[in-house]
Amino acid sequence: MDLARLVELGKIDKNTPHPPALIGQDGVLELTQLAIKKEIKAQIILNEGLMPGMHAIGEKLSRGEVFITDMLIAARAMNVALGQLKPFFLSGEIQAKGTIVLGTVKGDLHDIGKNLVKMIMEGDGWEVKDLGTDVSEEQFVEAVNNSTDAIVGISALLTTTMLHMGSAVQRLRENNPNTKIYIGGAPVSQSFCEEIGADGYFSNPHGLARELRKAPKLLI
Amino acid sequence: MDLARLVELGKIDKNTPHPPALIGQDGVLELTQLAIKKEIKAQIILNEGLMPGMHAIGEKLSRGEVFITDMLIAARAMNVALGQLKPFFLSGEIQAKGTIVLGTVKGDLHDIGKNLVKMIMEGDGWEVKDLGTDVSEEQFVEAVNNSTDAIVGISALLTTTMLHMGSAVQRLRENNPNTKIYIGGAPVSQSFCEEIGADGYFSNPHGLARELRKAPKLLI
Amino acid sequence: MTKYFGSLAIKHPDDLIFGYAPKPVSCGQGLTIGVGQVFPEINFTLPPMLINESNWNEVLSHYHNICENVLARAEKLRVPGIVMEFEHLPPMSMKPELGAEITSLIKNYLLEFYRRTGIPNALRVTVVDLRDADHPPLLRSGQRWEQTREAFILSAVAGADILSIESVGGKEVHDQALMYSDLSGIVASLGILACRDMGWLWDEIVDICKEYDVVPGGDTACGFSNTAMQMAGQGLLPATLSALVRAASAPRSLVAYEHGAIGPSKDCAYEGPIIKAITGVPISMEGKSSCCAHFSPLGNIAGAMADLWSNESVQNIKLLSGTAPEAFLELLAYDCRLFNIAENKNESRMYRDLLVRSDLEQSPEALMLEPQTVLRIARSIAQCPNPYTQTRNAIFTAFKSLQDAVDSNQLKLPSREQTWWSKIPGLLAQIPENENEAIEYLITTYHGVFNPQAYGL
Amino acid sequence: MTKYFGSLAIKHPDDLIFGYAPKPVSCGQGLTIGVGQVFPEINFTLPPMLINESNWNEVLSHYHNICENVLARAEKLRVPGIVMEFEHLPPMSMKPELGAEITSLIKNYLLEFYRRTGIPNALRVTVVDLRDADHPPLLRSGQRWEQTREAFILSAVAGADILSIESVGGKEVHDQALMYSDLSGIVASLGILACRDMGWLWDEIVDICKEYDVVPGGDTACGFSNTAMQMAGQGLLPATLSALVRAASAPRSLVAYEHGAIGPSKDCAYEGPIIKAITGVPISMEGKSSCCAHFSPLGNIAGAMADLWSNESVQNIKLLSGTAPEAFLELLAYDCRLFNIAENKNESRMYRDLLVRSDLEQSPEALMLEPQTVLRIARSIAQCPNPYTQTRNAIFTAFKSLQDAVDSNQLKLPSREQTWWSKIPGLLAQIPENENEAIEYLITTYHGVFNPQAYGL
Ligand code: B12
Ligand code: B12
Repeated sequence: MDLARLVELGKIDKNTPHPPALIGQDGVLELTQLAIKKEIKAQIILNEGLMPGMHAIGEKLSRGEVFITDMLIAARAMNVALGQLKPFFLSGEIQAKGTIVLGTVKGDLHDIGKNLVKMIMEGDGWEVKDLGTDVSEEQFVEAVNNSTDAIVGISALLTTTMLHMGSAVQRLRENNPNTKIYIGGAPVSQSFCEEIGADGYFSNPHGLARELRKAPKLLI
Repeated sequence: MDLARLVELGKIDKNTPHPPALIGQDGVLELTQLAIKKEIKAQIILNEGLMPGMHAIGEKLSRGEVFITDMLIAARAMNVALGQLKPFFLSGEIQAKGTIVLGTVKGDLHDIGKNLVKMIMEGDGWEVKDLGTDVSEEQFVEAVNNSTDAIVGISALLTTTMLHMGSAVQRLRENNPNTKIYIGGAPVSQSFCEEIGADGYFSNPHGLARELRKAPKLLI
Repeated sequence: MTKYFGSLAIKHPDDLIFGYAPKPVSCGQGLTIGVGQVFPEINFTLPPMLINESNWNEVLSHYHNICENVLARAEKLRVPGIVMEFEHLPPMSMKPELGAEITSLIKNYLLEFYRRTGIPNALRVTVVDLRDADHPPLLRSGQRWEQTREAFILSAVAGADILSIESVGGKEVHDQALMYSDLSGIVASLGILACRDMGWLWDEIVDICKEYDVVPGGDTACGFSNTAMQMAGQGLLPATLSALVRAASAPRSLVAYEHGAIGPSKDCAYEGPIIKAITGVPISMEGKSSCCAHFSPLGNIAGAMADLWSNESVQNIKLLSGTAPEAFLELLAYDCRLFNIAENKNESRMYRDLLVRSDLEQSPEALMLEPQTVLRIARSIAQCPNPYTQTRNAIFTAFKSLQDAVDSNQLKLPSREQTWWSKIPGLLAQIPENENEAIEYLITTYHGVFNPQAYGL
Repeated sequence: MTKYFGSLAIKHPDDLIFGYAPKPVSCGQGLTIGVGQVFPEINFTLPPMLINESNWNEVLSHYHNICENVLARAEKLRVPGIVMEFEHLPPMSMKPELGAEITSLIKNYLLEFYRRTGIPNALRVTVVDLRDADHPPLLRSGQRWEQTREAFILSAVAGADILSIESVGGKEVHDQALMYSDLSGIVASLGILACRDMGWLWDEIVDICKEYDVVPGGDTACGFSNTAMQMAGQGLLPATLSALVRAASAPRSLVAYEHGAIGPSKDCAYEGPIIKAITGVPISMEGKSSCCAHFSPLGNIAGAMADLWSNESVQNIKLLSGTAPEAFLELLAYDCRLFNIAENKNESRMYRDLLVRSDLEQSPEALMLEPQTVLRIARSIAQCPNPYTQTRNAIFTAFKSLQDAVDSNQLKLPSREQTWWSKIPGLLAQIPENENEAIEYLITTYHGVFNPQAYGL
């Protein structure tokens, strides 16, 4: 079984009982170690071994064939593999896709949607800086100042807080006009997105993941 | 029975059968003629004889005690009396309250609401220039140019035409910044009124009538 | 080609019930209406925005968005079938290519939906009666009529499965008669002017439908009796007057079926049950589920005899749940589940009676939809072939029904309606007995308000 | 002062029905809930706007506008009674004077309405559980709790007739357990953490209610089981999981009543029927009439046992008919007329069964609201006093009910749920049998996610 498939199934290592059908068989951990040993380039392991597994499960989720739990289990396995690849990230041999600064707006404590965005974007190879809930404009600005290439994702679930997205966009633009800002959350819409001048609205994290995969310079 | 009460009851003249209880008695016509003969000042006849009758029925309508039909019947009697007072209007001895330019916006053919506004404002002593339905910005501007003291009333019943009110307000302001513009119609609201910069929104004609009665310089 | 319905298609109140129509209609993608089930008829319109060339793409994207959302929800809730009504806004009939473009957009979604899910469906297109723009209207000629006709044809070509209109012949007189509570004018404008225009107009529409193989759905007295009901709702007119106008408008809407329409009737035609009793065609109705479009004294009772259940109209705006059209489709779908489970469990008569009784004593308008009363009015109409006499009969019968209800204390009139109520017999007595006198009355009293030639007078 | 409900207040499914509660509640202005009639509970919120000092007057004018419109319509439709729920938005609990100002604004309208029309009514105020803002939450101390407590007190002083909250104790763990479909974590977070917090919190709330003579309404597992249902609705979690979570959340919501709450329960607590069966208190429910607030697999069945019928929430925006709150009040009023006429005509059981059956086979969540199943789950809870065991029992019983329905083909699972379905028995088997093991499990598996002291652990 190839690495991608093992990622998709969330088979961490030989000892993990999940999935039952693969009990006792090698998992993502072992195969990644083997690949490194065989001196396959880390970038290739990542791009052609691991990522296709995450993409596959992501697509299945968006087609409604699996559930978020399956996605999370895959992400857990993926993280184990990424742990093995860490030296290559540090040495610069592999470049991460980039950073996403994520948060729920000021006054709003709903975070389940935002947390899903986090997990799914991480699964897609992004580093996510989660600012949590009740995030002020200043906190967003500060986070981008600390990581100027970052993309920003903002979530809001209340009609009485969604307007804070507008001021966040404005403040972010003032400080860093080129920052891409994406928004989401139940009360938000495409037309609201245009109104406040954000770069895109997505009704679910896959939309964002797909969009960012399209942007060529952001591809690994 | 006094003049005001006869107006309210819509008793036109001796011969009209309505209302049945007053058959054969003098009506608004006879009493107005008598008053003129007695050389009571026309302005007094209007202000203290006729108008209180219209106000009374208008208030009853807005309290839901009578129906629009009763109001119209009163207005019909009122008009007969005004016919008798015409010479005094022409000579300038009485001044009309002023003119209201009224119309339904471009693309919109709903006119029942607008027609009610017309009848009720006429009953309240205003001269109404009814531009009809499907009225363009230019037509409103032209009408005000021909009668620069006029107040404008605009009606819209469709969400896809109400935005024309905005452009009408803009064009009118360009030409005559002091014109008072009032709007109404089912889809319109106070916040929409503020958005387009009109001077007032009323959910029914009485609201407008009451508002205009308040403005001191407009009182007869 | 006028057909006269001399007797009732439904004779017993037990048979006047939701889901069943003696003359079912098959249309669209595998949909048959009137054979047991009630289906949602979802309606939708644009949010506040203008329609012009520069934002035409935005207009289209609203309709794309509506179709996607509404059909996804319909699938999720497993509706047994669905009708989408696309009601033109004026520019879409004025430039009929615009209306046609949206028609074919929606139709494509419905075809794809049928292929994917197998759920039967149909598209109703309702064209604007542009003839209203002239005062008085010319009706049978001129640019307004040409455009209206063109709008029908292009809609048919673009994929409409059912065609409808809210036509306005006779309304110029009726509007005024209504304001003055002139019952003679009301009966004459409906029974003569409106009926004549309906006959002429529906011959035209039915011809178009034949040529393009589309179902001629029907018309609605919206501009007459719904205006009255709206005004009564605002306290401007008595509710008993609005009830009388409803009954009096039935012969006018009936004309469409005499001239070849086969249903389903238009949702906002609350005279639908009377039409169903006489002709047997399936009807569309709207009640509490159209709270997005207008308030109503008929929230439950309107469903008692419905074959399609509609929300009349809702703007494509965002609610907390999702868009307003999907939210209202959900509402309709649940209401329809209730209709259909009742029929499935053999409890439909009982459920219908609950719907009827829950509203019956609350307003005079509701009484006009009570099955016995519906049949009584329907019978008084079917009795004779002359539309004027039908209209006159209908208003008298309606008054008698109201009177019975008031006398038996079933209906309590608010005190403000009492004075008017006591005047009705006098006003009814003044209504001309025959058509010629009534024409005379129209011509003298409403001189200049209407154009006699437009009605072939 | 814990009361243990060892047996059911309602033992027979026939008695588990809308409008009736063995322990009716009298509150507000002459309103008694649970003695035969179902009343609308209208909910409303602000349109998209910020809340700050500069637009506070605008905020107030929205609430004025809502009260005027909603009450005018309620009068027009002659509702037999009405509850208005004012649900705080976060700034209104954070600065409790703000919430109090709106509370007294609404209360004044209700008092005046009662004087003018004699229609019984009550005001429910729901405070925001601000303790959620800390991660992990401190719950029993700190500024967040002080503010939340203050919000209750000031609401009571300002005129609330009923107090409620959607409390969040245990949610920090439940959120994660849910995502991983970790049934052991779900049961432990609900049965231990959430139940403990509920007991502590409701002692506080009931004390406040006693001091200010206000009715302690109840709590809702919204953050638990509605989150699950929302996510299942979006296709992110299996609907069978969401059904299990619903059952497992009932013991948690029950705790409020063990500590002195008397109902009416919160509208979005779909575990309400189980609570009603055990305790006998009247419940508020929301179904298709809350299509403005969220989509739902429980549109009709939610009404089967309701004593108040709610729209959950709607923004004060303009629809074609009028404002959205008046439109939804109209919808609720007509639904309530149907409930009440059914009861009046002795058809309530039949109507309840239609409501139940229309949704029953359409979703696993609906099965959790079927009267027999409700009693089965309720019995398994009432059997023993320990909340953890109650929760564990509830989820096992719920699974058995689902299994019976699947086996008898009454419930058809979509193919995508099948794999997960086959895994459930294994996951259930792993749930720790007793509380101590479960605490152990929580502390090892969810280390750092929650604060044991906050739960007295
Ligand atoms: C669960 C819930 C809660 C939980 C929150 C749990 C948590 N930690 O998040 C609790 C009970 C605590 C809660 C509290 C409150 N809530 Co709440 N809540 C909900 C509910 C039922 C579901 C939300 C949810 O988690 N959905 C599941 C997730 C997966 O969906 P999602 O958030 O929409 O996210 C998806 C997408 O939107 C997208 N997405 C989200 N963010 C982003 C960002 C980006 C960049 C992208 C690309 C995509 C994206 O991806 C996600 C996956 O597809 C909603 C109902 C609804 N219609 O949404 C009400 C709702 C949002 N809540 C509401 C209210 C009023 C409140 C309270 C004020 C109630 C009260 N009086 O206490 C408080 C306020 C708390 C606060 N200070 O913020 C109202 C809001 C009304 C309004 N005026 O706007 C709602 C709409 C309920 C209603 N119908 O009335 N709530
Ligand atoms: C009667 C009616 C018609 C009649 C019009 C008769 C006529 N000559 O006016 C007919 C049948 C012709 C008609 C046609 C159409 N209609 Co139409 N119609 C209505 C209906 C049922 C009632 C309107 C009415 O007369 N009410 C009674 C009067 C007294 O009330 P009012 O107009 O609100 O006026 C009051 C106040 O608003 C105020 N007021 C009004 N104007 C002003 C101005 C000022 C300055 C002030 C101070 C006050 C004020 O005072 C009045 C008295 O209190 C409404 C439903 C509704 N919810 O309003 C739909 C409605 C307006 N129509 C609608 C539609 C879609 C149409 C058509 C496009 C349908 C079609 N496909 O053919 C066409 C368009 C025609 C056109 N080109 O404009 C939709 C609009 C949807 C949208 N997108 O906005 C509505 C809302 C129906 C619905 N729920 O779907 N319609």
